[in-house]
Amino acid sequence: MDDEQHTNEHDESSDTKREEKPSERPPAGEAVGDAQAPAGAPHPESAPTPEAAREASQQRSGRLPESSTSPTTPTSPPAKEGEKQPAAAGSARPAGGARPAPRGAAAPQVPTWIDLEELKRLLGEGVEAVENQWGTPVVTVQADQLLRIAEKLRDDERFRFDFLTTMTAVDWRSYLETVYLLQSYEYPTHHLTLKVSHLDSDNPRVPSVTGIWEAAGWPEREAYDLMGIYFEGHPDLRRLLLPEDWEGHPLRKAYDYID
Amino acid sequence: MALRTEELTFSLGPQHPSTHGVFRAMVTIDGERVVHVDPVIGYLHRGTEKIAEWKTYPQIIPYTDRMDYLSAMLNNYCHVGAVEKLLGLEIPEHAEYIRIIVMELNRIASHLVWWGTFLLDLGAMSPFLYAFKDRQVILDLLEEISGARLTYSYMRIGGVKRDATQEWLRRVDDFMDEMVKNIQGYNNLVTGNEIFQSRVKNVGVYDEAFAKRWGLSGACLRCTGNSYDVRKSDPYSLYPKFDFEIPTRTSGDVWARYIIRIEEMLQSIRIVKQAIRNLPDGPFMGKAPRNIRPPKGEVYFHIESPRGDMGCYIVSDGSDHPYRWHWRAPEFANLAAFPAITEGVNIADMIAILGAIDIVLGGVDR
Amino acid sequence: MLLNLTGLLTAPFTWLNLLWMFVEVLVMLVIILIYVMAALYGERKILGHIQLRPGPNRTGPGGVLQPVADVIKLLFKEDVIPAEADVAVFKIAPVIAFVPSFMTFAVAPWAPNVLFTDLNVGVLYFTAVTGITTIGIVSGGWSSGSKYPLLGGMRGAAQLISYELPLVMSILGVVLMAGTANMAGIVEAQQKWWFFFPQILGFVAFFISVSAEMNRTPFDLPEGESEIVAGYHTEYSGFRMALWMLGEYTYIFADGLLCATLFFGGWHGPWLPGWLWLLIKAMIFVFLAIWTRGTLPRMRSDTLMVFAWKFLLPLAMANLIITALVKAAIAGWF
Amino acid sequence: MIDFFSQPTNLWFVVIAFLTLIASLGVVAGEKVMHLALNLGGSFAGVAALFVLLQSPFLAIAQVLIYVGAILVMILFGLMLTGAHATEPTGVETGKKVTVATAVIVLTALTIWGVYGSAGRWPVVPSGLDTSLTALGQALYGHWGVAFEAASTLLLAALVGAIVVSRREDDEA
Repeated sequence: MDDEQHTNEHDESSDTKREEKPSERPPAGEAVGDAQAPAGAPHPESAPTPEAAREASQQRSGRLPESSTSPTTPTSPPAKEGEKQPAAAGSARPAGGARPAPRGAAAPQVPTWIDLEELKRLLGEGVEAVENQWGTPVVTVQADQLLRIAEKLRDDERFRFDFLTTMTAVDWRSYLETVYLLQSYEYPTHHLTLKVSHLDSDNPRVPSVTGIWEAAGWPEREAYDLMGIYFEGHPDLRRLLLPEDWEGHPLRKAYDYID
Repeated sequence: MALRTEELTFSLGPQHPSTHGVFRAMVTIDGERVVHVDPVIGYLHRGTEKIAEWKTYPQIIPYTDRMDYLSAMLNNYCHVGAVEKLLGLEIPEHAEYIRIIVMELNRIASHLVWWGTFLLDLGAMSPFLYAFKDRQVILDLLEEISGARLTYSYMRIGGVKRDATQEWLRRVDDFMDEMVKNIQGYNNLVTGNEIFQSRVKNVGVYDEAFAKRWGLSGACLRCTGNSYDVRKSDPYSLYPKFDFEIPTRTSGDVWARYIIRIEEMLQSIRIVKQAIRNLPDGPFMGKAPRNIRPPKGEVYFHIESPRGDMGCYIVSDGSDHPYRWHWRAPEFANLAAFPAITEGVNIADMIAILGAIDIVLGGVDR
Repeated sequence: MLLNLTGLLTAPFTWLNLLWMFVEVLVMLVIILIYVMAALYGERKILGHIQLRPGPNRTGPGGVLQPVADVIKLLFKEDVIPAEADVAVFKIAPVIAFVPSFMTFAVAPWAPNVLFTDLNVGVLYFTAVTGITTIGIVSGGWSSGSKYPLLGGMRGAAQLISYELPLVMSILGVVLMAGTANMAGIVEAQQKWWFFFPQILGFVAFFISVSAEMNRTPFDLPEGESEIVAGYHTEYSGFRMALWMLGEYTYIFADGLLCATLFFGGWHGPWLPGWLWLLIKAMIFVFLAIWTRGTLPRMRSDTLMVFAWKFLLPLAMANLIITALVKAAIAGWF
Repeated sequence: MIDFFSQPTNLWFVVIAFLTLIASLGVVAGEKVMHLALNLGGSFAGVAALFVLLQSPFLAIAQVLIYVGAILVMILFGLMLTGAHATEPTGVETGKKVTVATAVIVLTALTIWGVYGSAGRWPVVPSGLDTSLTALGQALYGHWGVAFEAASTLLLAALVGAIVVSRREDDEA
């Protein structure tokens, strides 16, 4: 199954014809299952991803992002980074795909607009972690609960997060993470960062939030383009900034950008 | 009477007089009516977000200049402000006042370019040159203080690059008086014109719910009656100390966006004049560490750019360069709604709507 | 001096007469070429002053040689014909567009008895010939094998059809007042007062529709730069482009002559010779056309149509009816 | 025949008629619809020039104003709206071509027979007729008033009919 998905993925990255998109994508349930790993737990690198298949497609695409599961073959960019600052290198690349150590240790604790425990209670199940980052609550949720929580955040009287300022993704080397920066037109000082973490680097799939915020359309396309994340249910998932025949996803940390 | 006619698909841009750079749209038309628009962007994509991951925090400043090149000061501030928020730096009031002066000057310059090019889109040649004449004065002033006409790189983490002289402040003040008169002249030349009004009124209308769904900001949002402006709604810098208003309209058409931007220029002039009058003494550079290594964590800092809500999202891993650096360009979000606004309009209206969004492709593509 | 072209046509067919015809046409062509150069220079200078800039000032004293340089540049440019173009039509289209503009000068009354042809229905001839240009524009737009010119050609056709009617209607008011469609006869009928005053409604309709016929701002939709790049002549370059421009500027002159003849008393005026008066009046019209270009934005195609059919045409027709009624009343009175 | 060409008008007539015929041939024999339309314009203009030679400038101008300025432009406009079809060859079958050619030959023969065969039977309009606008107006609205109005009504009916027909097609689609 995974093998098949894998080939699909690379076919899709070069294929931009809109109408063929939805049918080619595997059912949502399978993909979300990968991302359902509990927070902090090692990334499911035990997922049966045959090395052979990856290498085969790597040769085909030429610039496939280095997988986190092959730490023995570091690519050149991280090596450069390491030379420049050995001290920071360790934290920049969390080992084994674990979430980086609790962040914000040195950061000033600005109070957020809502008590984090209460926020967790209000959002219900599916919340993996809640943090305070410079006064902004950062909520990490499970992929399969994303749509429910997003809708709640948009519609609930307490939140009214009807303004998706932007949506982006972060490559934590062993896994990917999508980040939704929320704001409210009604309470403009309220910010909230919604995250779906621990996405499989080889086949990252997240439900698209375009049905909740239409503003997500282009940012999701951008994240698909530059990070290679598949947004299930996106009406028009094509490359946005790069040419249609571009190979690879440049914002991945392991992207080999030397031509 | 609905006649059956053949649809025609053509490529508007990237080399087209009204796409302000390298925007391209695949437009399907039926006669003069736009059936479908598919924007194609990325011609100016330079991978700024990727580059930023390899640069130290101060090194990123010049790259922000080159994104939305019409509001480089504000881009500088957005990045610098985000880093300062990460570091928890205190900025001297004097520096913050000078920042506000240059940012508002830059906002006026940006709106002037918009005004000129928008009218060029509508087929009026002369306003473009009027606008650029006034903009040139502002660019000269900004060049004098920063050393560059467009790519200022004037902000520093902790302050600004150079202090403003009294003479410079006096000239800015004088020009602001002149600018008020010039804007009156613009209104006489264009705003009351019958043909102009017939081109912009009731064109590209959408309501507040639409604007919210698409995450619009700036004049594109305020034309629907919402008064969301980061300077007032989620204040940053020293804006709460200033007395200014956020112009809004409720008609939601191109005309509303036009009037709002004209009025915003006047409000910016007010801010600049207040800042010059109340400028406190003090250093122009705060106590910033020489080696900038923010603590681990992530921060989102947003400001009001001439085009809307501009934000910078930084994920720091504790090193001297960001682990991930993402830019929220307001024109990117505003442009995303373009196909939805233009469906079914006239070709000429489509151009007017595109012009009223106020896109800068350097910002859209990043 | 009666330069009568129809006279020459029916006169004995001799080589001398044939030579005379060519000489007359050649003289007129040279005059028009000189005018077009002056108009190009004038337009740039006037627009420059409107737009707070000097305009051309490098080539020759005050930049007067700029149009010469432009023409030379155009003539030496590579002649590009798009691969998709229909070559024959592409080549002939600018000619079809330009020749009628030149033909209009045949009926221009410069002074009593100084005109090429004393046509009985001179005014109608003028409007009829003008209509041929549309075919040039449409076929030029079509034959380029490109989409923007196609759109420009379509816009041109729609616009010219719409504005031809109010134009003719507004002219008919004048014809009715003068009791003749002869250009010289209309001028002579304005001995006492210009038709501008009694025909003010007609003049408004005439001026607007004639601006639309000229494809000038605010009616420059067929070449609306910000929308369809350069409209019907997007793909043209070099000499053929020069022909398009020549046609456009010649029309401004011709329409200026028509306007002066119909509404401003043609050659009538004190002190100066008649032909100079006509020239001055025509040049004021040319200046007005340039002025509007520097001031006004472009109209939208649908408002343009609505404006032509719902405002200008009724206005011109009302003017015609009022003129007819007043004339009948006066005729009955006396 | 010698004295036919001694008159300059006749020489012009031959030249213009020849050009008009070439243009008309182009209408029949051309490949692309757009070329046919342009050739049609040429033949219209040629006919207008013949009217000039016949000392009827008003008719010539009406010919240009209506046929070239209005009808032909409408045809071209329609061609452009239909887009691709204007660029493609018309592709008329040979059978139809033969039929049309036969009809044309028969009609031409009939016309020639009509003109020369009936010589002297019909009144010849005297030359030097008053072609001024006043005379024309009086003839149209006075003597021929009823016929003129009848023709107008017919044209109006045709116009309305055309719209009705095109609408019905539209509803079916």
